[in-house]
Amino acid sequence: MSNTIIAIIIGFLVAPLVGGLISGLDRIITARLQGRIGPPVWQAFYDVIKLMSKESMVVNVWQAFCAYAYVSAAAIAVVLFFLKSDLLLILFIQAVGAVFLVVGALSSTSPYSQVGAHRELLQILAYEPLIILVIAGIYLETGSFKISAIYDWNQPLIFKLPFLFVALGYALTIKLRKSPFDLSTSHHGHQELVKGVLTDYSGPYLALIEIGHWYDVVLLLGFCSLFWATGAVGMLALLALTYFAEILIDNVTARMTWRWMLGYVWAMGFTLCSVNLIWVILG
Amino acid sequence: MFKMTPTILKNFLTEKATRLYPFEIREPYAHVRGELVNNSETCNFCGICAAKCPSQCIKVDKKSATWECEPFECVYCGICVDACPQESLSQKELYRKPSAERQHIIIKGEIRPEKPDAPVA
Amino acid sequence: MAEIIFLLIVVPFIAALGCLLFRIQFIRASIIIICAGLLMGGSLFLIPMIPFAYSPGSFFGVNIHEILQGADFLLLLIIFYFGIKHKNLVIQALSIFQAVMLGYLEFFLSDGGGHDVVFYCDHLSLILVLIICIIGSIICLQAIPYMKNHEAHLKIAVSRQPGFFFVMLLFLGGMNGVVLANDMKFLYFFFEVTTLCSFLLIGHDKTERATRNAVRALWMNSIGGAAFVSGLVYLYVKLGMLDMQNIIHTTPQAGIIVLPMALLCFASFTKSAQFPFQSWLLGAMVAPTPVSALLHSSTMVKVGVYLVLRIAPAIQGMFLSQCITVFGAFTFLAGAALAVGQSNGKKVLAYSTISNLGLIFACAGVNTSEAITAAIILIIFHAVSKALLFLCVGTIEQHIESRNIEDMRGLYTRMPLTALITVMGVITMIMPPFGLLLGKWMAMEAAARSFFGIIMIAMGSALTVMYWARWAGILMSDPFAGKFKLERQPVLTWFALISLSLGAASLSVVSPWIYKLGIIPAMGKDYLSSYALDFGILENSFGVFAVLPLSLVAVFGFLIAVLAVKGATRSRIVMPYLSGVQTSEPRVFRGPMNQNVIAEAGNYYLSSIFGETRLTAWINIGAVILLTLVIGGAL
Amino acid sequence: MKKMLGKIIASTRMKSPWILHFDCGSCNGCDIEVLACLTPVYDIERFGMVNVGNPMHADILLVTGTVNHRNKKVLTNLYDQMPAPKVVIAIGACGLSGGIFRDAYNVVGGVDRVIPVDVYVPGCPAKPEAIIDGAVLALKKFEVLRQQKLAV
Amino acid sequence: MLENVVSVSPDTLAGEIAKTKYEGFRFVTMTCVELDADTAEVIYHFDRDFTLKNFRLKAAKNADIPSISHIFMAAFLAENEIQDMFHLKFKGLIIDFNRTLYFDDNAQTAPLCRYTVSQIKSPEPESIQNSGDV
Amino acid sequence: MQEAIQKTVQRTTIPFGPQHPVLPEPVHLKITVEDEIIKEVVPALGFVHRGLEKLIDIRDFHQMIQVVERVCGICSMIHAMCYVHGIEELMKIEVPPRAKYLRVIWSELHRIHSHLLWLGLFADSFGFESVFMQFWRIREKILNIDEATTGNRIIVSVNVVGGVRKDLSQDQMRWILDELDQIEQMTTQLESTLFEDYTVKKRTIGKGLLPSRQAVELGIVGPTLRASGVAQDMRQLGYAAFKELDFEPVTENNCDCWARCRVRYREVLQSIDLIRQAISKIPAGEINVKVKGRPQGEVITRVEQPRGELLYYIKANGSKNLDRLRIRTPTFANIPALFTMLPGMWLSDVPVIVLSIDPCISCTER
Repeated sequence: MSNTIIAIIIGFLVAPLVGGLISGLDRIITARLQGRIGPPVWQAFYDVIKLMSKESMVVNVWQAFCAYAYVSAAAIAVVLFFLKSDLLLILFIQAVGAVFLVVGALSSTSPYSQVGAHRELLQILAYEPLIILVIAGIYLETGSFKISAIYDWNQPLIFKLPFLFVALGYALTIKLRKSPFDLSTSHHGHQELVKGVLTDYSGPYLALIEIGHWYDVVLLLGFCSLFWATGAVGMLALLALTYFAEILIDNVTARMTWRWMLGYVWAMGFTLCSVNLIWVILG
Repeated sequence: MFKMTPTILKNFLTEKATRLYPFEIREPYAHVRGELVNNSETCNFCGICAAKCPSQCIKVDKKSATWECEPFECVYCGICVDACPQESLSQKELYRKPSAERQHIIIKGEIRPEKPDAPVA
Repeated sequence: MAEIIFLLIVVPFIAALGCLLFRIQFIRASIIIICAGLLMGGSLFLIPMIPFAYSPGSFFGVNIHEILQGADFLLLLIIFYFGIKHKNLVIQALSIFQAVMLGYLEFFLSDGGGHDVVFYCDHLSLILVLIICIIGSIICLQAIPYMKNHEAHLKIAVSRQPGFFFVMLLFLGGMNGVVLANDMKFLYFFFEVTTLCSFLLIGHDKTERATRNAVRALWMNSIGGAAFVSGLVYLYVKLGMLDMQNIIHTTPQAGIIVLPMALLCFASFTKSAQFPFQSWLLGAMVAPTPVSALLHSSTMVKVGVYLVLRIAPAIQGMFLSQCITVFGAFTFLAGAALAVGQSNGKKVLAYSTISNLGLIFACAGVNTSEAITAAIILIIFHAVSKALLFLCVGTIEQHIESRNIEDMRGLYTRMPLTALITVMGVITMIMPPFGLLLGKWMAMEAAARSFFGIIMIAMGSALTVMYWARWAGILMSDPFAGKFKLERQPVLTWFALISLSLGAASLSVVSPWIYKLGIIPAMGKDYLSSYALDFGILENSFGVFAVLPLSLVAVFGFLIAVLAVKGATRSRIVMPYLSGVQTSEPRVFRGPMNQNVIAEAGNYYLSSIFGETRLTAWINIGAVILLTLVIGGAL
Repeated sequence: MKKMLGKIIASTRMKSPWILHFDCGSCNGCDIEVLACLTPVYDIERFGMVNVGNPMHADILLVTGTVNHRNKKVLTNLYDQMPAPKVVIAIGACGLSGGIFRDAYNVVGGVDRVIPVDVYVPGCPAKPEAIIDGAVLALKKFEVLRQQKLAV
Repeated sequence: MLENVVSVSPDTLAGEIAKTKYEGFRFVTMTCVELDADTAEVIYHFDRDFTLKNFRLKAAKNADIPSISHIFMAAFLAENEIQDMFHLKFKGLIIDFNRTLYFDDNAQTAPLCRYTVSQIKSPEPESIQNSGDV
Repeated sequence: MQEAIQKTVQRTTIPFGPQHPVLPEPVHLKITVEDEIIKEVVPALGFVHRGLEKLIDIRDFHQMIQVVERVCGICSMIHAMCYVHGIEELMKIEVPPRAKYLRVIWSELHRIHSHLLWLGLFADSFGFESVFMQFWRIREKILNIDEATTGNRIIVSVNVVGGVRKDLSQDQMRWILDELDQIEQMTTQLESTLFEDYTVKKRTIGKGLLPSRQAVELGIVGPTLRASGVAQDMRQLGYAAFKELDFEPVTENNCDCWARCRVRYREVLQSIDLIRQAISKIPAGEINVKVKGRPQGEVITRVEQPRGELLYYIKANGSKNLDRLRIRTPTFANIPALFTMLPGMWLSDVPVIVLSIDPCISCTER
């Protein structure tokens, strides 16, 4: 029981802090890659606290509902992850957040957030099947959807599921809103959709969404960590490498269009998944 | 797909291009056209600067010996400095500092006896 | 026993006749309400009785089997008549074929019947009966105000409602017959009754389009009927009996029953409008919305999956079963893909129904304990949620005179409660901890070992999210300050909408106990119960779904979000971002030539990818190939 | 407690001012200097400043250029869409007064003819250094606004 | 100085321009100069191999000028601009902004006319007091 | 109830600008899209219109130099140069040769700075932030040169009627050459990214096609025209000292955004080369001549701006103030191209295609 409570606390409170820190590091490393100095490490927290203290301003009060629903779903998903629950269930709960983000964006009549919402849906369309297949692959290998069982598996999954890890990388890039997939909204506001789904959120509600994004980052890195669950050092190294690769890809690619994204991610992702799944089923 | 990688990795590993501006201020280049100043000692209020100024931000009243300038209208072209026969006008090498209020510069000099050979615009 | 069967099957027939005879609105409404009450009560009374088998010898002194024979041929005659009336050769040919096969079965093979148990009710039947009686009744109640409006709108002088409700109630009886029948000849009769009811209801409006679609539904379902009766003949020839329970549980040799089972599956596919027979269900959307809700989403199309679930234990481990998985998963994906390309609300619902039925078929094909559980859960919750959504669309349609999703933009400001209930319905379709998602979760975990199955289910699931989320989103798409006026609706409409939405939500919370009390017995001795139930958490060896805790968290989160909305009503309302050229009207910006332009926003229907005309042909080809695989695998 | 919270908020506000840049009829000279602030050599992200490009997210409105009859309304629209507390920085001679164009027929004048301006950054065009100075001055304005709010 | 100047009248304009297009000239731009209270002069500039060819059209201000935008699509912007600035009217303009290319309702019309008085449609709104004096 | 008419393709109307982060300049495009495919584009101008052609009434022809410099801050020097060429032609002033060379140097520096700026913004328009940062980093070197040699980073104010205001010393020229070497090295480093990178090629190749015949018919000018394979560069007219320098107009035949990017990239290198030539050939002597009298008559001058052909029509009547000043900027000529390039493209291509003509709305509207 005490373990459960600790896990809930970690998931609920520590995860966003870690997520915020990762965003801060992300911004610094991006700046360094561009020859700049970049913001302080704690910048993400400054931003969120500032947004929290701003005037509450909405286009449609329904946005408030959606922002809260998004952040709660993201938080619950992370808490469940720390409770070592069912992977597929966690994915579905995470999807609730994604859907509420879309619904919230659709509730504004601005074409920017409307188009952003539809692109976000297309992104969900691109990454969700991949994550499901990755989870299915993990199940085929370990015989369980439960994280507790997966963490107890005797060897790093990445040796058996390398292609699925790459496929998860696509999902990660889309979900972290990194170039070339920062279609629905982008971290820097130089996009044809201004801020896409986030266009009409402001102040505290934007802060909530940012916190929800931190939870998402932690959750996705958690998914990656499953691939090297045998040792803390290996896991951290894998996560650091993966995240650095994400930042690198963000900085060496142009933003693409959703048509390309659907085609590319489905073609590449499904091929990679199929190859790996067949390998696991036969092997 | 990763053609940019060498460049950004080089950026990552070498020194940053950033000037730490408010903390380290770079030495300005010579003859940079910055803030316009008028030396009330040497100004003879001839009004050439006012006549030449493309932005027409300078007003000179010869009779009362006032030289007025709207610094927020000045475009820092330096025409007045070039034209000033007394070399009374000059430009600092730094820009005028931002301010929270509107500014208006009035320089009052002594009313001098008019010289017969003073250039008039 | 007999009373219950009488109540469930015969009373609706009598009430139906009553509707036809008494042409006064008030009396008709009373009859419907009383019948609905009786059905709901009767279905609840059924709960403590099961399982039971019952074989009435006679009905008011006449041998029940003779009645059946007579009714069977009468039915086929009626169908043949409609075939002639609408000059449709396929219907004529199929009805003659069925009559010949039936005649062969009745007069040459069998000796008049009476050896098999006629009615058998176990938990699976019970679940279906509950769905039919409760949801069906609610829909019939909602139909009373709906049809009144409907006829007022169409400006029909002589009311056609008696005929309408006659068929509706008749259908309820027929449906109960299907799920309760054990003797497959009875099953076949009720199966055909539902076909005929569906035909009559689709063509109810008597427009050219309605007639055309009704005829299409009839001939497609007749194919199913023909397959069904062929299966019966084959079974009888090989086994000499038509007792469902017997056939399933005392399978002599697997090889013998594969073909008839495949034929029954084929019949199921047509009934459940799986590809390539989806077009009749889409055409059926011309019918008044209660019809779509009752027949074409929550009950009749469930007959197909019910049948396959019934025979699932018999085909466990067969190649046929695997084929059904792939076929079902394919339908799930294809239906979802086509739904993405639709802007017509009812068509989206229709494709979504097809898609979900496909998922249930896939589960039945996977045929493990988890999969069957998933299938039953999906049947229950799909019936509730989909009926709710159909009724919502019907209500909205009568209000805004369009069933196009685009026209529902910002419906919240016009019909706040209906819009909220619709959003609620959508949320129960796609989000945890609601039942459908629970079912989908189980389905995915069960299907994870089927390579093609999981890939198609994964893609279909993402597509499903896409078309639902955008619909829910645009209902709220209008700036408003939080104050609204409740729209006016008839009491029965509110009753139907609110009871269904509350039902969808609250049933989900108790789904672990539904599982324990209803589904485990329904799976019977053929499957081991898989999930352990602990604190409302469903857990098995490889997965866990914390239904009750998550529901509590969801309720808590909902309360917080509602409070947030209350808080947000105090914030400053601004115009949406329109690049700085917005005007005081929320959707209008000042465009070129100093003119005000409406910033329209359209959903993405991706017609270049998911367009109906573009995809249907390919999907049909794929489905035909897979169907050939199903039947060919059986041979 | 409340005081401490206020201090935290004040300090984060100083550390994360998001800017919205609106080119209100400038000759592009000041515009590109504003953009240059974002680039490696000046890198105002050091102070947490990012160009968010959306009034709903912004704290500081950077206006370059003269106000004319057509974009006057746009400017007020954008200003209205910003959540409080907000400050406005007018940049360049045109933004301050209309600059060299102030006598032209379609020019209304400086930004302060339409919306209240908190900081004036002179220059034609204003140098990035001056813009950074202006932003620093604007941050002080946030503190003033907070004090005012407390006083009320 | 201006070379290759051909004078045209509103009647011969379209023919000349079409001929010029046929000869392979590129449309450069149009310039309008106000001559006096009643007449303005529109100069059409064309270019071929770095040589300019100019057509001068003297037009009465109150009469419509035939548009050449159906011959050279690119001319529509210049014609719209002249409509705005000189209050002339081009007939047959393919995309007609109707004198709203540059100006809002409350702005001055025909500002580049010296001889005819330009009017202001609505009075200037009161300017907001500066609040930057904290 | 009748079956609602099936509308599977829905229109979305997007107000693009005047405030838009990708298009920093205030131009408004009303874009109608269906499933993100553009169906219709209608522009609205006038957000930057100041009416500076009218300022001739209250500023004399000398002061107008500073005014026309501020038509556009990015290519200010070239505007002023075009204007003073016109005045000099009217007043029949022969500019000293050194001044001509200095004008070439500064105008080419401006071209490099404008093109580098554009290359950065262009990369930003398809979301390639690090390329944007890199180009703007390079561009700072040019601004340093400007600041050190003329006293201002962007609006250099070096032109006067009869010559230039500032001179370059030998040391400065050597320093400029050093800096140019670095700029060249840093720019060529990015060549493979801009033209061979898969993602960039996906976003630029085949976007905004403008076949050469259509381009000429629409009167397109500058790099946009040259990217359609037409070798037309106003510098071939030989104004300033260009007739003594050796260069060929840069052309590309792809007719799309990729080609436009390529033309501008190669022009950066070309301009670096031109500056080197100018510095090696620059004669000693005066940098300006005294001007007396007032202009009279009509003149058209054309120079090549970074964005294309710039045309000044000046009509003077012998008084202090000019009679009519007409500025036809390259963007004004290039805007009609958008009408043919945008429809049929995707919404995400809007910034790429709009930027590909290097729009300078401030120029267009004056």
